[in-house]
Amino acid sequence: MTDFLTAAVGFILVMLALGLVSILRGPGDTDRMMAAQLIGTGGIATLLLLGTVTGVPAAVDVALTLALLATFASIAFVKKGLSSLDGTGPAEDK
Amino acid sequence: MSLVRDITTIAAVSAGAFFFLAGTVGLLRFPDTLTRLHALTKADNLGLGLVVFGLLPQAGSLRDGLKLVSIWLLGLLAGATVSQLIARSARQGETTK
Amino acid sequence: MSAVTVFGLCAAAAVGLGLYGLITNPQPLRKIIAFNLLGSGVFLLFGVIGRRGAAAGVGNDPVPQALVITGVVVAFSATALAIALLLRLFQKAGSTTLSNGALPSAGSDPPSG
Amino acid sequence: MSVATVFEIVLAAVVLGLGIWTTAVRETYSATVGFIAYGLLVALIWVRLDAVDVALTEAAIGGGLGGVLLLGAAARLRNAELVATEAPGKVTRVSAAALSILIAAALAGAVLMLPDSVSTLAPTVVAHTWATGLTNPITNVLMAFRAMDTMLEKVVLLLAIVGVWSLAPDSAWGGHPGPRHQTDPHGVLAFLARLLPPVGIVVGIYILWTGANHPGGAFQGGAILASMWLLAIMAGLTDTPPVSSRRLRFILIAGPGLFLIVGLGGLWFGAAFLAYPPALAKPLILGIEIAMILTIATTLGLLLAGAPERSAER
Repeated sequence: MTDFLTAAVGFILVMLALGLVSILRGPGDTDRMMAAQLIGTGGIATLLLLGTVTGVPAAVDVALTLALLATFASIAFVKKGLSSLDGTGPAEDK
Repeated sequence: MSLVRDITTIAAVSAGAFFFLAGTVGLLRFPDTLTRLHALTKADNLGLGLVVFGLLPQAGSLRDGLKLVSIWLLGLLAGATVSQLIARSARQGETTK
Repeated sequence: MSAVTVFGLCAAAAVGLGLYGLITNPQPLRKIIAFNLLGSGVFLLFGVIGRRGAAAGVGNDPVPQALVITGVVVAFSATALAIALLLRLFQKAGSTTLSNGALPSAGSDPPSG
Repeated sequence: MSVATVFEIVLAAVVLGLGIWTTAVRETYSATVGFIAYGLLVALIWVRLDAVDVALTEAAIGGGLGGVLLLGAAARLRNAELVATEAPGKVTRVSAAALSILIAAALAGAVLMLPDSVSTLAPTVVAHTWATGLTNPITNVLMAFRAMDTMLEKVVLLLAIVGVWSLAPDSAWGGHPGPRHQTDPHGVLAFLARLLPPVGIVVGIYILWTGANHPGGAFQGGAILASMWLLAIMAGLTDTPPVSSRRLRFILIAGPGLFLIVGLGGLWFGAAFLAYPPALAKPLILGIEIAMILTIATTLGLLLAGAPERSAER
């Protein structure tokens, strides 16, 4: 069981890395916004599996914290991206 | 009984990993922002959801199980909101260019 | 090579990368990011070495862990202050260059502006 | 080679790759995104190192608040990048690379050649758990055995906020930090900002409460509360308070203030500064933590909001 979950966690991590590569070099801002979202979700899934594999039940708490803060970070990211696109909001300072 | 639980875990986590694979392939191969976003949300909703579902039988207590489910619900909420905002920003980018 | 050693090597590399970025990157914001990278490498080294201090009931020496938590908070405060300084510099001088007199606007602006 | 080691090598390789990306990529915006991803995966490493308390802190700061702080600055400075791009000369680059490689190699050597004898305070910490009644050893170190460090750390947070505020232009002195956000009050962002904070507040308090016996604590909980507050601000549901507000300033000093009072009480009634009487240790520590979570949440939120930019309405 542990071996299977460890393999699964490694697999998802590789997928996460591949997704990151494709997105970080992606041409547009929207692609980078997707990166934030993908990292959040993939990180949470990896964390939950890792917690079960290593027998650290508190990893679930880390995942819970991450779920909230990743949401916040993605929203902030998209909002900043939006405001720098249409020129209203924080990017427009003066 | 524990065999049933383990089989559930293996099946669901494998399916979740498959959706992460599908999402990543979509991100790598799909041509434009909106289709890539479509691929991403599959990894978000189904990938995470199936991983959570697979880990439920392994959870030690009811409280841990509830935490797992609430993590998935938070993920759903975040995914839905963020992808709508991204899609809107992509539309805006198209119209201004 | 044990799993913990792999992370130790990764931390050493992060310190090196952070130091390189801190010296060579001309943009102040990049310097701040590089400094954080360096810091996280140092914190990880604490964790890797503290892993050896595992005792009954704890998987990692609690004293370095507490030090790292304090360190993360202090690093965050310093980053926030540095970014506030940087934004103010940008507001005032219209650029974020650190080199003296590289831009005419940075050199000719009266300091009291 | 076991499966576990493969996973760790993959994780270390991805983290290292992100570190290289962050250092080498041309655009600052991409570097910031890379650094956020880096911070999140470092949290995974901390879980693997069995340091869940640090993982929580790293997830809250590296993946969350710190990332948003850097992103905000990168978004604002986007236009500035075009002007200032004088790269250092080749000699500087080569010597910097040589120096960095030397230091990294020295550290790697130190990691590989750690002495066999382990000097650790972990058994001492575990042996003295009875003194506070809390069973999380890290909380014990932070709040009791090395409480002085934690108190001064809160003072550093306070000094940082004083430093950030003092950068305000004269016209905005004592005013609101950051821009006033306007969004569609029936839009999806406003919806999320109404739905998520109640959940976030519960989780934040849970993380504080569980910190007594399991990984967690005031700082991690405070970071969650701060992010929920900022979410409501970003959605335009509420505004940042004017920094001259007396109530705000009282909250900012409540945590370190209570800590200091308890510390002086230890000097008066007990053996030393910050010595808790054993019977009262747990309630005192929890009291300080509850005051601190409010202070921390407010301070972190205001550090992210930045210097005052708009004068307070009179």
